[in-house]
Amino acid sequence: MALLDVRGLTKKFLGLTAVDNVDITIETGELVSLIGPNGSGKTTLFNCVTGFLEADAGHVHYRDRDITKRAPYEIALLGLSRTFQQARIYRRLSVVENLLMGIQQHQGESILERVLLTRKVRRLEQEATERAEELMDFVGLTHLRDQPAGNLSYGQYKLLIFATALMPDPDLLLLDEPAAAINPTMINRMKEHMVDLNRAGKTIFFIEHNMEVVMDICERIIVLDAGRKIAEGPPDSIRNNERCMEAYFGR
Amino acid sequence: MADEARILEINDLFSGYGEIEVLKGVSLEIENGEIASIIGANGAGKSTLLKTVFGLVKASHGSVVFDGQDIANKRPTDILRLGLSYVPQGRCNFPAMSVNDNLEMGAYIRTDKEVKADIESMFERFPILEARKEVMAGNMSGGEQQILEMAMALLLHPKLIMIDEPSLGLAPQLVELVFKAIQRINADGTTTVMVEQNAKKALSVSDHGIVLVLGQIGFEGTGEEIANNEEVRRHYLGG
Amino acid sequence: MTSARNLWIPAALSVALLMVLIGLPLVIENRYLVHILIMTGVYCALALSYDLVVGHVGLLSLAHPTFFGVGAYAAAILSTRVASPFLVNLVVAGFVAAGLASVVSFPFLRLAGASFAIGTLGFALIIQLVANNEVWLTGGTDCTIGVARPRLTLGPWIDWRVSSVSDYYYLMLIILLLVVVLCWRLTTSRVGRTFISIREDEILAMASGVNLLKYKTFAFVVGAFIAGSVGAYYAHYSTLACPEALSSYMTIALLIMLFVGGVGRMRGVVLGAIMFTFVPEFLRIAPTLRMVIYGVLLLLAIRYMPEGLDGVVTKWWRKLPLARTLASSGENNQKAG
Amino acid sequence: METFVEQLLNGLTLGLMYASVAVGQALIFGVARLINFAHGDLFMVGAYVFFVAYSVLGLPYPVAICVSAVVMFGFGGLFERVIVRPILDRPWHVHLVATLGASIILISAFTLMWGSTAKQVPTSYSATILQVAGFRVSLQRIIVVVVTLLSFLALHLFLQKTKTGKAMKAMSQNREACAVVGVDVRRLSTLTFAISCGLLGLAASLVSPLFTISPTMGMGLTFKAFAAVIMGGFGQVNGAIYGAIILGVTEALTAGYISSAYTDAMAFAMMILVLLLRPQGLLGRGKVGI
Repeated sequence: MALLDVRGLTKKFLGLTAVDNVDITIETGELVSLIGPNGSGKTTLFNCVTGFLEADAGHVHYRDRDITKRAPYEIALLGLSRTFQQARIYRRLSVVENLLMGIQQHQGESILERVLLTRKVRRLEQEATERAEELMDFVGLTHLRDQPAGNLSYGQYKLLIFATALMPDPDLLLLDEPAAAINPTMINRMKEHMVDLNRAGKTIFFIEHNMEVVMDICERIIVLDAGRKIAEGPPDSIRNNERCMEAYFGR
Repeated sequence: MADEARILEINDLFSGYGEIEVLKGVSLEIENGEIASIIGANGAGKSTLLKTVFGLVKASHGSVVFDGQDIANKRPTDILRLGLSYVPQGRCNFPAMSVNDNLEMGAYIRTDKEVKADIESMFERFPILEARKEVMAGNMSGGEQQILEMAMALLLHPKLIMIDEPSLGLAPQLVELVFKAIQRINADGTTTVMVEQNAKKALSVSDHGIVLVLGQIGFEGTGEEIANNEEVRRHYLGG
Repeated sequence: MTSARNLWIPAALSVALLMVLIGLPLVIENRYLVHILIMTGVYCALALSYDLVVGHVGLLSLAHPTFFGVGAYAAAILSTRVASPFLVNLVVAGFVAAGLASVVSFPFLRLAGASFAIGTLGFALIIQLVANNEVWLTGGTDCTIGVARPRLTLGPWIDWRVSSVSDYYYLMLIILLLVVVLCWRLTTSRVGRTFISIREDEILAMASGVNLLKYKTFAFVVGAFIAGSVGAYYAHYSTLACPEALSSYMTIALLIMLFVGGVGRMRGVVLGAIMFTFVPEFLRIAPTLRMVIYGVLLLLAIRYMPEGLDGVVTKWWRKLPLARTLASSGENNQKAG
Repeated sequence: METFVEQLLNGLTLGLMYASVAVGQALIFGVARLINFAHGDLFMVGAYVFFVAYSVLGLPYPVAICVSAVVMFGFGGLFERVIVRPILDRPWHVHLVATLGASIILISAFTLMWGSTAKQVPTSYSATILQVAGFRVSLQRIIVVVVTLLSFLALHLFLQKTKTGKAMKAMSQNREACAVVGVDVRRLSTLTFAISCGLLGLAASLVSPLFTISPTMGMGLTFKAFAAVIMGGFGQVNGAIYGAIILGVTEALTAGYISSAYTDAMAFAMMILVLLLRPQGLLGRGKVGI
């Protein structure tokens, strides 16, 4: 059974169809990207899947569970982590605090336990801190540990967002333009991180404009245009698909 | 007096948002009467460049000379009066006002009596708007709204018009319509600078192509040169 | 890792401060001054609980004094009608306020920002009306009077009849300590981190698994519980409960304490509460003129000190040579550890 | 029947008083995205300006009305420059706290100047009772209804027909587009405060002869007007007027038939009801981010 199964998803805004009857299936362990021109409905699709928008029609299943009408926090707690295109981050908090924010109730302790700081919570807290240190090390931000996130460069910013999304140890990672607006060296690092994670068993589904990234690392690419899925397949088949190239780059 | 041939000269321009610097020393010249296209990856600073020129984003360093006057960090109102109009990315009209009222708002800074006649001439120029005169702008299609926004900008008879992503989110036929309109505007004597994701299409109608890479000019040439440049093709035109 | 040395300094300072606070009534002869100290304590506790809601979760409630007033009335009514003991009243008043808060949070917390503020203001006005008009319950403008003096008994060991001003002072000190510990626990634990994530970016918080409604309700209700209990203490101290306890002036006073002191910072809020109650007593200004001055101070603080007095003090502190030595020794410890 | 019609007229005058505050709040929210918690207190200031002009200086009634409107026009502009402008770019909760601070300054300053006791400013029209279609009606009430409605009509025409008025409407629809077409956002914000306070001065001098005036009258008004603004849909000027009239009439009928103690509770209940049923307000479109 697929990890993520989107069936007939449709979302309209004021009469404009942003996502039009889209079917997507992601299997465990895949590294899939979603591409398409601006305004083709990629982010809207992500928002519908993660519960930030309510779809007008269609269903989203995650691990056989219907999550179509679930609240965003419930979906997050099921092990589905996402990032935002606008590079959302707690700018006033430090790097390590940002990472710790990534784990909210993923370990299922109650408010009371959290207030009382029971032994269980202290152990979880210790684990979270260790994990934060590990991830800082992974993306190479350890030297900026106590810096406010607002002081980071844009590339470091993106790495921090990426690492924060990994904090709850999600099964499925939805990334909205992880490599956008960062310099080529950073792009290469991001690519490596994504491939490493994927090899380690994480399923990644991401939106990206940078074709190089997409073509290099993906096994499968899904193309949206004007809200519809117009193609799907390995990089080569997309590169040779006349319709895709036209939609994306014009004639 | 400035060089007649150059309408816009940007010299070593730096700008950004708060602590994030987006433009890192952009120098650029736009010739009078040309169509120039700025292309580049998301976040390369294309929109920021236009916003900085128009005074919506503060320039931290560098100069912007328009028609012989330094306009860096001037207010949009003053820049408009000098004859530089700007059509931002996304929908930039008044959705709950009629097309006619929107056009009047486009001419907001004008105080002369010719506004009414000019609006009529816009209707002649873009018949698609005349049919929609009393329709709320928000109820029109994306392409129609884009044309309305360009018409609003043109009411000030600008010497230079800057358009950010005219084809954003438009269906192919509408993209065609909008690019035709841009070519008409240029043919009527308005220098045009546009930022486009649809790079191939944009370059095909441009005299001048500029590729922005991470806040700096990466490549520059005629539209054709840019479209045929191996490296540009590979990175931004998809081979 | 925080080094042991870094923890010693604040711990020692806290103990010293506590000793001073315990010793104060022994030194101060003037009973009026002790009364002012008590009021400072009341305002500190209220402001801390208010800051939990406003400063940490970012919910701008305008009904906080309402919970204080409701607690005061609950204790006053209980004490005068059924003669229940102080400790029972303290807890029941807290629960009455918390219950009311959870009822109104149902419609209000679904409203975004400003609508929430306006809704809570309306709620505050209604409770004022009830206090003024339902004479059978509250005594109306004549107040509920004759609240008993607290008597705390614990088996045969303790029998404390609170009667003198310094007795009340120590009682307040105990309550304030409890409130400080609770607020400190809440804001520095994982719950506090969740609060801050909500304040800083609701959307991001949701994406990382925060149930916004649950945590907002929790903060609002806990804040109301503390306010209600403090209200009960106040009723037992002043031996009455009047509609003034619910007035909008209280809301403004609390906002001044928070925003002048430093919103979202416990130290700042305490500083603000002390500024607000203690300093003007020495200036001896007419209350109305005082409000004008407060208003102007509030506007100036908002404009020129976005981080409040605490932000300014912290900045100065960091420039002091002593602080630099401490900070660098801390860093060294960190590197070693 | 007679009392019903009387209550209805009372409700209408009350509603128009709320509307004069609510219209200003809606206009200010639309143009400056600012929630003004001192707007009711600005009404109070208008009432005292009228009191000084009419009772203290002894100016003729129509002149006193004009004086109040003009003084308040200036005061509104000044208020924007001194209190609002410096914090306009800050988040909404800062707006709220700052305008609450301004509110407390106004209340306390006027208490210092004029004392806290309520004042009455009767005009000769207050006592004049007319027989209209068999009903006894105070002339002052008729003046209130007619002149206030005319002032709203003037405002409506200003917003529909003049360039500045259209720009104010445009600001509530798309602020970026306004900057792009060259609207001077700051000047417009000052002007909006001036106009809405001018309206307050006018309304306060019309209504004051019917009610008492006191320094603390503003806070309740602010809240009622907010209820009206919320009911009408944030930033919708017409919606605010309808909301205010509904509130006024409901209140008058509650006072007449149920209990005079809980008229304020009625306003509150209506607001909550509207918010729960239609979060975007009666005339609101889509979601409002605030």
